[in-house]
Amino acid sequence: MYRETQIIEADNKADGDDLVINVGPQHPATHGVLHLVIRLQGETIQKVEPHLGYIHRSIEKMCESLSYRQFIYVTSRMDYLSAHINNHACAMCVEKALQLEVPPRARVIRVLMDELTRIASHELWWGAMAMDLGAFTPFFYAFRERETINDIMEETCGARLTMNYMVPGGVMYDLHPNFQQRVKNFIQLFNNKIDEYDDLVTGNIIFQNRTKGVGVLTKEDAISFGCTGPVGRASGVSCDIRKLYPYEVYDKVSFDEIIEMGGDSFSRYLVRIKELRQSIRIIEQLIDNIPEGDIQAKTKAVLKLPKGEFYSRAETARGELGVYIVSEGGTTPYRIKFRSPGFSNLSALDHISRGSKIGDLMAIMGTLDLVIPDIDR
Amino acid sequence: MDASAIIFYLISAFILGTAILAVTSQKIFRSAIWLLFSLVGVAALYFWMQVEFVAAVQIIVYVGGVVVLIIFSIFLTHYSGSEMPKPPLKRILFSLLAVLFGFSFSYRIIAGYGFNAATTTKPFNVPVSAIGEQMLDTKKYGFVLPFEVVSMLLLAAMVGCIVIAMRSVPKGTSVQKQAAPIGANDGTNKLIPETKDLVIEDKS
Amino acid sequence: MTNNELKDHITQGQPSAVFDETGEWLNVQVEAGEWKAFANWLRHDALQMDYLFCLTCIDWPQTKHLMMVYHFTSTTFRHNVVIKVKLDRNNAEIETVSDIWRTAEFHEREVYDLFGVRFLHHPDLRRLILTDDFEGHPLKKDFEDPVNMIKL
Amino acid sequence: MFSLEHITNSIQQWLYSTFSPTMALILECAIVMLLVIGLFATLGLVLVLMERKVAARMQIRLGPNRVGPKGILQTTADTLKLMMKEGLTPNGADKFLFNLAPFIVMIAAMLILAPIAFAKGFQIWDINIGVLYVSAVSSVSVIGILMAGWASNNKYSLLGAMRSGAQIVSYELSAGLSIISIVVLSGSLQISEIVASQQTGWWLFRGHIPAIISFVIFIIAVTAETNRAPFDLAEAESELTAGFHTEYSGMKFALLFLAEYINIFIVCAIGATLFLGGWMPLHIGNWEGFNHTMDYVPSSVWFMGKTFFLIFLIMWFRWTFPRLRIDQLLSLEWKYLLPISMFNLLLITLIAIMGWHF
Repeated sequence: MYRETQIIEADNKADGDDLVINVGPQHPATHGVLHLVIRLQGETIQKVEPHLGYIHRSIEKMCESLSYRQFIYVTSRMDYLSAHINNHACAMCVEKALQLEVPPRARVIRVLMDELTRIASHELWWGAMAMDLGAFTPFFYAFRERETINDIMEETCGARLTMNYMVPGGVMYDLHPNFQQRVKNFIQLFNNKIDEYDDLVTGNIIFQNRTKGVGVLTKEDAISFGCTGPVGRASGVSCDIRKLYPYEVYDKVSFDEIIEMGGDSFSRYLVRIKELRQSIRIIEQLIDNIPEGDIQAKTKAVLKLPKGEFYSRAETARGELGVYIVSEGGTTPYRIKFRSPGFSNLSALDHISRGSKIGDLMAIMGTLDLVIPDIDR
Repeated sequence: MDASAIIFYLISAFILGTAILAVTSQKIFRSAIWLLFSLVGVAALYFWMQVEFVAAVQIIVYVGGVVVLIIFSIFLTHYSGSEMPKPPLKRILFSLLAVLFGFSFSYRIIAGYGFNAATTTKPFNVPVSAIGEQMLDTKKYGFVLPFEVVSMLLLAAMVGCIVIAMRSVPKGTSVQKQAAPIGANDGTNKLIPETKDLVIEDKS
Repeated sequence: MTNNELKDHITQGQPSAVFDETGEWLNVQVEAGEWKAFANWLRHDALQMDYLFCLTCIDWPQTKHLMMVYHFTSTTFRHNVVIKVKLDRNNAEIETVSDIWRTAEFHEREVYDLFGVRFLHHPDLRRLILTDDFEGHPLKKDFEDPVNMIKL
Repeated sequence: MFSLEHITNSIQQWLYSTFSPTMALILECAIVMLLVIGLFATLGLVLVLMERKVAARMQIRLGPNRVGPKGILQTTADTLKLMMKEGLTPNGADKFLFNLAPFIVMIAAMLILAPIAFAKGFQIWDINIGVLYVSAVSSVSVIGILMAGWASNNKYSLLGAMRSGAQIVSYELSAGLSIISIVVLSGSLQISEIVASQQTGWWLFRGHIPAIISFVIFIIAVTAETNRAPFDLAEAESELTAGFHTEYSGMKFALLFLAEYINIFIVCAIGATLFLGGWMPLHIGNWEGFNHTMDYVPSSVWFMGKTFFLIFLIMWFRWTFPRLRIDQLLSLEWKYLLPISMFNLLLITLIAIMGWHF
C-alpha cells in the first residue's frame, strides 16, 4: 500500500528563526531511505530527528513463521554489506541452542569469509564517506578492490551480495579450488592499496579539517547510547566482540583491537582504516592454515530448538550484532530480536550533531556508517 | 532621430520603467530585482555616454555590492515571499506629492542649466590612469580626503556588521551546550496523563 | 563475577527479585513498579551495569502478559545480566529508562511502536518505524493485517 | 606569424565598402552574436566532454565511449535530451524570477566574453577598462544564482544561494586583488595592452615570487567564484542535493549548467591573459632563435592551449579534493587569502615602482 511521504513542516512551538529541512527519504547523503528532519539556525544544526521505517519489512515478524534453516537467509537482507556476518551470528545462535560442534574447517572458512566481508564493507564505507565529503574519486578506487572480493565470494558462494553461505552446523559449500590463490593475490594487492587510500584521503588537509573535532562522542555517551563497532571504539570503548567474547577461531589468531580516544569523525575514520589492516592480518594467518575435514556438522533435516532463550553476538562491520531467539520447542522461533548495531549508532546522531554545521552532519553520518535496512529491519 | 538617440531613449525608458516597478511591486524580493535592473540601466547609460570607468564602477558598487546586500537582508526576513499589503490611500497621496515635488525641483535645476548643443565627437576622453592619479591627489581637485573618509565610513560599517552578527552567540557559551539534553527536550509526552510524580535526574 | 555473586548483589539491591539460571546468563525478574528504582541501582551502584545492549519485548498471549527483556553488561566488570519485567498485556505501562541508558530512547520507541508498551515519562514517545496513523502493533501475536502482511 | 587579424580586417573592409555604415555596423553585430553563440555551444560541448573524460581518467574508468567515436558526440546527445525535456516550474515558485534566473546567469557569462582576446587582433571589444569590466560584470551572475535559489521556493536552493552569495562576494576580493597586481605591473587595464606588455616574457615569470603567489591566489579564488569543487558549496550534492538549481530541469537547467562551464572558460582565459601572456607566444629573453620558432605557432593555439591547461588544473582539483565546510571556506578567504594578497599587492607595487621585474 502506498503512503505519501510525510513532509515535516515547522511546528508552532519552534522558534521563528529556525529552518526545518527534511533530509531524505531520498537524499544523496543518506545512502538509502532515511528521513532526517533537521532544525537549523542559519547553517547550525539545532536538532536532528530521524524518521525510520521506509524499508521496514518486519524481519522479526517474518522470522516467526520461518524454520530455523530458513530464517538465516532473511537476515542477509538486514545489513546487506555484512551479509556473511549476519548469517554467521544467526547460525551461531542456532548452534548454541542445539549444542552443535562446528567442524574446524568450517570455523576457519567462516572467519575468512567474515573478514573478507568486513574489508568489502569498509571499502564501500570509505568510498561513500569520501563522496559525502565531496571527493568522488575514492569511490571508484574503493570499488575497484571491492569488486575483487565480490568475485572471490561469487566463486565460492554463488552470490555477490547476499551470500547465504552460513548454515547451522557449518557452511553450505566447500571452498572453490581457486579461493586460496585468489585471496593471496588480493592480499598482496590490497596492502599497497591501503597506502594509496592514505595518500588520497587520510593525509588530505581538507579532509582532516572536515573531520577532526566533528561530531565528538565521549566514552560515557558511547556506552550509554550503546554505540559499538568502529563508532564505539573510536570513542575509546573496548567493544570488539571478537576480542571480548571470541567465537570460532578468533581466540587463536593474533590481531589488535583498534581503539582511538578522539571520539570525533576522524577517529572513526582511522579505526576503520586500521581495521582493514587487521582484517588482512587475520586472513594472512588463516589462508594457509585451513584444516581439512568436513564443512558441516551432521544435523537433522528439520531443526527443533529446545525450549529456552538463546543469545549470540557477532562483530559485524558496523558493530555488535545480537541475535536473541526465544524458543518454545517448535520448528520455528517464537520470537526473534536482532540487536542491530546501526540502530544504536543512529540514536547518537542527534546528540553528536547538535551545534555543528550541515556539512558536518554529512561527515558524521558518513563515519557512523549507517546501513538503513540494518536500522529499519 | 538617429540610432544613438533611439538607444538613449530606450535605455531611459528601461530605467524609468524598472524604477517604477521597483517601488510599486508587492513582493519585496521582486522590488530588489527591479531595482537591480534599474541600476544596470544606469550603467548602460554610462556606457552609452562612453564613460566606461564610471559604468564599471556603477556595476561593481551597486549591482555587485549594494543589491547583493539588499537581497541578503531580504533572505534573512521572514516575509520575503509573501505579498505586502497595499499601502493606505494617505500614504499613496503623500508619496505622489513627494514625487511631484522632487520632479519639479530637478526639472527646475536641469532647465536652468544651459546645455551645449550635442557634438558628434566624444565629449571628453579621460584615461583610467588619470582617474587613479586624481583620486589619490592632494593638490587642487584631488580626491584623497573624500576617498579616505569614505573608506573610514565603510570600515565602520563593516565593524558594525560584525558586532551585529556576533550578538547571536552570547559570550562564553558554546552552541553545543545550549542544545537541550535528552529527557528535557520540547517533545512532551502527550500520551500519558501525569499519574505519578517521578523525579528524573537531569545529570547534564 | 559468577552468577552466584551476582545473585547476592542483586538480592541486596532488590530483595523481591526472582532468579532464573537456566539460560546462558542470569535472569532476574522484577515487578514493574519497582523497575525504575532498581534500574537506577543497577546503573549507579556496585554492579555498574552501564551498557544496555539489548532491549526488547515478548508477547505471551496465553498468560496475558508482555515481557520486557533488558540485557545488560558492565563495561568495567564484564558481567552480564538479563532483567525481565512482566507487564499486563491490555494495559502495558512501564517507566522509561531512557534517562539512565540513552540508547533506551530509541529502543523503547521501537517497542512502543511494535508492541504498544507505553513508557511513562519517555521524552518523545511516538511511533518510530511505522507511520503515525498505523493501527495495531505488528509484533503482537494476534496482529493481523490483510493488506500489508505477506504470509510465509 | 599566422594571425586572424587580416581575415577580420578584410571582412570589415568588405562590409563597409558594400553597405552603408549603419548597416555594416548592424551586420557586424549580427556576425559577432552568431560567433559568440556558436562559441558558447561548442565550448559547452567540449568542456563537458573534457570534464567527463578527465574525471574518467582520474577514476580509472573510460568515460563516455558509446555515442560517436570515443564518445565525442555524448554531450551533443545530452544537450538534445535536455532540450526535449519538459521545463518544470514548481508550484510555489515565483514563476517570473524562476524563469528569468538562468538567463541572467547566461547573459552575464556572455557579456564577459566581450573583451577577451582570443588571438592576435581577434577581440570583440577592446574596451579601455578591460579587466575592470570583467570583474564588474562577473559580479552580476551572483544575482542570478541568488534569484534562482530564492525563486525556487525550496529550502535547499535557498541555502545554496546564500552560500553561493557569501562565497562569491568574498572571493571576488582576492580575485580582484590578484588581477590588480598584474594591472600594477603592466600599468594598464586594457586587455590588449596587458598582452602586449608580455612581449618579452609572461608576468608569471617576470614578476618574481609575488606574481606566482598572486597566480596561485587567483586560481584558488576563481575556483571558488565559479562554484567548483572543492568550493562547490552552492551545489554540494551530498548536503543540499543540488543547491540553487535543485528545482531546475530541461533547458533552464542546461543554461545554468552551461553558464558554469562558460564561466570556467572565462576565468581561465582571464588567468591565461593576465599571467601567461594571453595569445603571446612563449618568449625567453634574448634567445632569438627560440623566440622566432615559437612565433610560428598560431596565436590562437597559444591562447587556447594556456586556457585549457588552466581548465584542466581546475578539473584536477575537482576530482581530487573533498569539499570544504562553509565556515572553513570563509575563514580561508578572510583570514588567509585576503591578507596575503593585500601584502602581496604591496610587494608587487614595490617591484613595479623600483622596476625590479625582468
